[in-house]
Amino acid sequence: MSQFYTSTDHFTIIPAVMLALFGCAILLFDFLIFPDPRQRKYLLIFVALAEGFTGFALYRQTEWLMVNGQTSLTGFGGSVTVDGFGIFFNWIFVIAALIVSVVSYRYLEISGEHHGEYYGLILFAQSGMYFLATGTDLITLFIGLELMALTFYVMVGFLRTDKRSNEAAMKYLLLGAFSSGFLVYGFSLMYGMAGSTKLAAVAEAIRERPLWDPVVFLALATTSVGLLFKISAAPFHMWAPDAYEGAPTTVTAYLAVASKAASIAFLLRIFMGPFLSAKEVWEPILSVVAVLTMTVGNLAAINQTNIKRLLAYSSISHAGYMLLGLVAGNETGLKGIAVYVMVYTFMNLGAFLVVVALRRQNIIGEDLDDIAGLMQKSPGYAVLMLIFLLSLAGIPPTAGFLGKYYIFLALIQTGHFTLAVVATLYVAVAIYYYFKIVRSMFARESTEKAPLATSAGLRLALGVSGVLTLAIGLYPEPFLRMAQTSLLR
Amino acid sequence: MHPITTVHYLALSAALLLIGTVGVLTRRNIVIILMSIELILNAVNINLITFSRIWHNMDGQIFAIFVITDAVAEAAVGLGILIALFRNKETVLADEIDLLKW
Amino acid sequence: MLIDTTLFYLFAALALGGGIFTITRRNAVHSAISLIVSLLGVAGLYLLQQAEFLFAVQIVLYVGGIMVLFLFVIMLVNLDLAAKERQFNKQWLVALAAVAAVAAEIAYFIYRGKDAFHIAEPTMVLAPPALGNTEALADTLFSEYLLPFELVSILLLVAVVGSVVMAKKRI
Amino acid sequence: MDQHLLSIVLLTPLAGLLVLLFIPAKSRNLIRVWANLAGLAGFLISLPLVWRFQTGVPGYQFEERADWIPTLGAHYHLGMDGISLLLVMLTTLMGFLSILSSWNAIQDRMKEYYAMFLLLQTGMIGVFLSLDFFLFYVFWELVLVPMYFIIGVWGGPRKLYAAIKFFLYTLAGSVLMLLGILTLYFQHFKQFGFYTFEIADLMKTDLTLGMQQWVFWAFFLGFAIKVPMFPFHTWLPDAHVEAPTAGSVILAAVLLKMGTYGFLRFSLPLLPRASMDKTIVEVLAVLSIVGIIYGALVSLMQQDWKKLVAYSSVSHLGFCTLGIFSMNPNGIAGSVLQQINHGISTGMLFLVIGVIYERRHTREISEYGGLAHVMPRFAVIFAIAMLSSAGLPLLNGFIGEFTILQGAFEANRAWAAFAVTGVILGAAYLLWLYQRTMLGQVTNGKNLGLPDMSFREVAVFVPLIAWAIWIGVYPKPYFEILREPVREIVERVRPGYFQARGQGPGGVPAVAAGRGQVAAAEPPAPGPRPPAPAGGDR
Repeated sequence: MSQFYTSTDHFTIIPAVMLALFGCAILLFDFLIFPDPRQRKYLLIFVALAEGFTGFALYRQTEWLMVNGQTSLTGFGGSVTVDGFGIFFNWIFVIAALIVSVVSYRYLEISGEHHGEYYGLILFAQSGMYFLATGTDLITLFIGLELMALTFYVMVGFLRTDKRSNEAAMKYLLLGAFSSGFLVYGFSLMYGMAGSTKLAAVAEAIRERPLWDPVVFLALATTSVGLLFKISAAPFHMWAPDAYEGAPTTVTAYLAVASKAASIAFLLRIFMGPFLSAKEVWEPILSVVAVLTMTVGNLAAINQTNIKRLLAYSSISHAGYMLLGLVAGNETGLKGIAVYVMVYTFMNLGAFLVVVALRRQNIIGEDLDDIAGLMQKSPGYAVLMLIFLLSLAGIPPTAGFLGKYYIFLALIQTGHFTLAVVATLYVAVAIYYYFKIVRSMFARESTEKAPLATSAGLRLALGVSGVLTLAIGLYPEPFLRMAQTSLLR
Repeated sequence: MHPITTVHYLALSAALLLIGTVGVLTRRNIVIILMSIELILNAVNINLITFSRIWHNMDGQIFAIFVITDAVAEAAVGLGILIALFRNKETVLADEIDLLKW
Repeated sequence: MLIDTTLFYLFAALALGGGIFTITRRNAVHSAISLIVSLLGVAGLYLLQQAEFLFAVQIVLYVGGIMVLFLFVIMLVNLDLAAKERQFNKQWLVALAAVAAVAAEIAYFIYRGKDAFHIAEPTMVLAPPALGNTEALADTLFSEYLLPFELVSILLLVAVVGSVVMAKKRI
Repeated sequence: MDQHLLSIVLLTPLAGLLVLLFIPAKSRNLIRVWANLAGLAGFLISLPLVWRFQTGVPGYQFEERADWIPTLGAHYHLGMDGISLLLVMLTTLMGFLSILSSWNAIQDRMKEYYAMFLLLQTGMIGVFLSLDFFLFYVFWELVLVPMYFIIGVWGGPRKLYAAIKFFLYTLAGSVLMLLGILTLYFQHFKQFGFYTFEIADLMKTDLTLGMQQWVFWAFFLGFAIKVPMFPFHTWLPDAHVEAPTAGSVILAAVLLKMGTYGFLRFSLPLLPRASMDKTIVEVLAVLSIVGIIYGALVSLMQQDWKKLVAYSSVSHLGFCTLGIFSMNPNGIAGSVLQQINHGISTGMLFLVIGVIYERRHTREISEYGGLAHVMPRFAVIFAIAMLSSAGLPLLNGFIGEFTILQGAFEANRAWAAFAVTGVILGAAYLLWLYQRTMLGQVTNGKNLGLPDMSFREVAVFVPLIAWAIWIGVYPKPYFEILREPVREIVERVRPGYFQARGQGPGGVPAVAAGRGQVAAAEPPAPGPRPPAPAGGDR
């Protein structure tokens, strides 16, 4: 460690640097030159620039890996590792952040809380996610996680005068900090075993220990509490419905998509890294957790009348499916998780965007009644919502099917037939509650006449999500190749 | 008297972790829940320092610094949210927050 | 040797006792003061483990910074009312049972694993580090852990922005 | 033209749908006319298939193949053999007729309705044409959504319940089928080192018997729920009763056939050993027979006209599955033909109900009586439909049922004996229905002023009646079309079947079998049958 900030180091973190810089720029400019709230939407330019530079940096990183024929590039003495896996997940964060920012201004204006800080927070959270996806050091991962989580606590409570938002933020923070405590306790044990905070060293130390080593198990158990909490797996899912419901819908979308994707990346880094050699230990545990998660998510969703809450439970059940990919743990399973995360991004964002459009002056627009008769009112939105819901359920030819397809295939390949049967049957359960929304949209009459709150950004974002949800389903080849790159690490 | 070993420290830290957990899970007062979380983070720090000592390296102590920093940040945001909540709702009891189902 | 052992038990008792008082006091101010005691106990342990810098950090940052914040909020939001209320939530029994289970588990694993930490050696016999504690720490922090160090600055920025956004009446 | 014929047939309804989307919802007449044109075009475009199809040629025709998802080994692979030809023709015709029959019946949300119909049409044709399992599965699932909406939006009072029940049942079956597909797919990969969903490639996979049985049951759930076979039939009456007329028609005529087609195209050829497994065959045959008799008995007791026909479907489809699991050329050919017959006759019955429902808005059988006096044209058409369904000689139903019984008899006499009671019961409930509604005096005053069928309404029935009579009188071309594909299936499931009977693979005796049916069509006397040893050849 003679030289402590080389150009290689810089190269490995440049996307996060871009995000943080533009985040600061937004805070500054909002303060200096946008006194008129209506002009704040021009801050979107900064977001777009930030994402543009981030994307470009990611592209350059990919190119570097290709040109040099390497699978990964480490920086800061092994604290971060840029590899196909990290880049893949970061593209998802870029897309999610862009889409969420673009739809936010109208929503926040209607809610009366349109502040420039919001866009800054989006970017800061994303820079945290960057390190969750690329970090290979316990400390870096921990700080990345906290950066993301802390930002989300604030964003969930962003509607400061709305009690539901306050409460959601409070609950999310209490439970989130609690679970982080357990996570970092597990991290401390991992450090204790290895004497180093680098994942590679920890992996080495764990590999040398016997399979059922008590310390490994304790570290695994406590770390899992934190990790499973972040992806909202049962029994650590209680925060999700509340946080999803209370948060501004745009934040809910960001939370459901980007935060979950980042947490999954984090989970994979830990479980396929240090704990890989203890797979025999965690595989049965995670199977139980996955089944429990799907059960809780799917069964609790059935009785929901609030769309956001329903989608929250559905996203819990999706976490269960992703965990199944990890249980299978083979190449198909891991690729399946990548594909799942990718398709989940578009379809879940899309579904939440429709809910965003339902929020109008004096109408909260989250109930099943609020979406009633949408087919007559705005057929385009209704059809798009239908596509997103079908995709969430996993009906071909929508994108969601591919995610499930890989998970099922991976389970069959590794001989987990029972899990596969359970997982498939929950598809039918899921269709039941997704179609409660569909039924409301298509078969019922509208309860009010107020038109949807759309904006150019919302229409654009919805269009993109819709087209991609269908396109991935109909012609997945390029997207599957992209997901393939996530296996490089 | 036995010499103090690593296990003593680990046991102490585990006890502190559990005390914190009990606090989080049973108390109704949000401020006290936040304090309990501080206890958990301190348990972690005891672990880290002990291991740092054993391994003769500074990584654990540095980790502990970051944990403390994170505790500061979490407390600041948590108390901020608490104030916003109190302003709207006039309560600091966790299970009175019942607009959303717990 | 004896003195170290005695000090360990003293600080441990402070830490645990303070912790128990923290979670059982009715009045939040008392809780906060118990927490300070607990944190001081932990700080003492740092000193025993030759982590002088952290000892200082613990005192200055935790006991000084965070606790003042806590007390400030306690004053601000007027907890008198809360002190009269029921202190434990309805599922406290379940929670206690769950924690007891976890406790048994952890105790078992630490007991079983005490040899697995090939490190069950006395902690007090050690050559002093080549550098002073603070110096060594800084050396590592600014070389190996430069990245988290920079990253944590964003974390703190978010914390500042976040608490301002949350707590201020008008932005 | 020829090499893209199937794509054109497949995509015509979809093209119609796309144009339809751009017609403003207010121009109702334009929508109707356009949807009918699209339906008609779909039918007309599929006609060249009939004369370009080369009878007696083994394998698939008009094949089209392109890579679709190379990573997964999924292809856009269409092809057609005799079985698909008949089912596709049935689909295009019934699709068009259902659209035509909706002219007055559907008044609200017209645009969505016709859009759903055209989408459904594409899905159904795709199911019958896919030679790639992935493609098949996509079309298979694609069908669910429009059908859900057709039942759930334009259906009767309990439409939402019926629609979601239909969706959930069939979806649960098909996701389990997906697991079977994936197992097969992975086993193929293990043996050949590459992933593919091509049916032809998957057929080469060598599975252990246990694995075959596993996959067979997975497929079974998917297909049997769709058919529906006996214990899985409970969604059917609900769906039929609540669906609008055209929905019932297309559901009965085409959608159910997807299940039986699945058995023929996938279960049998891909899993020959499991298909010949004694337990499996017996379980399925018994389920079929229970379905036949149970469906018929329940039909006898129905007070609701539509429900009666719905349960009769359970009974008739029981014949189709029984024919398949007889595992001999007669049984399978008869089964395919019976599928077409059921499509025609039950389609007609539902259309008949639609006609009367539009006038009276009730389907209670007790509300009617003596309609023959008021609506003579209607009475004639209903009589033909009813008799075709009951299996009267000279009409289509007879040929199908008779051939199936012949096949069942060859396989196991007891099966045939039980199945025959189904035929008798079938005649009973249909004739009784006719008697209760059509004959006698007009007892209910509301029925007095009912107008007879209009020209458009009659026009819907004309092609169906013509087809019914054609099959009834001259079924030979059908058996010839079916000869090769049936022979391939049987040869696959029971290797050496034809050799053992001294028949070369050329299939001469199959022609004889065809002639046998023709001869048998006039008087129900056993004509010159193929030299099949009587009774237990299995």
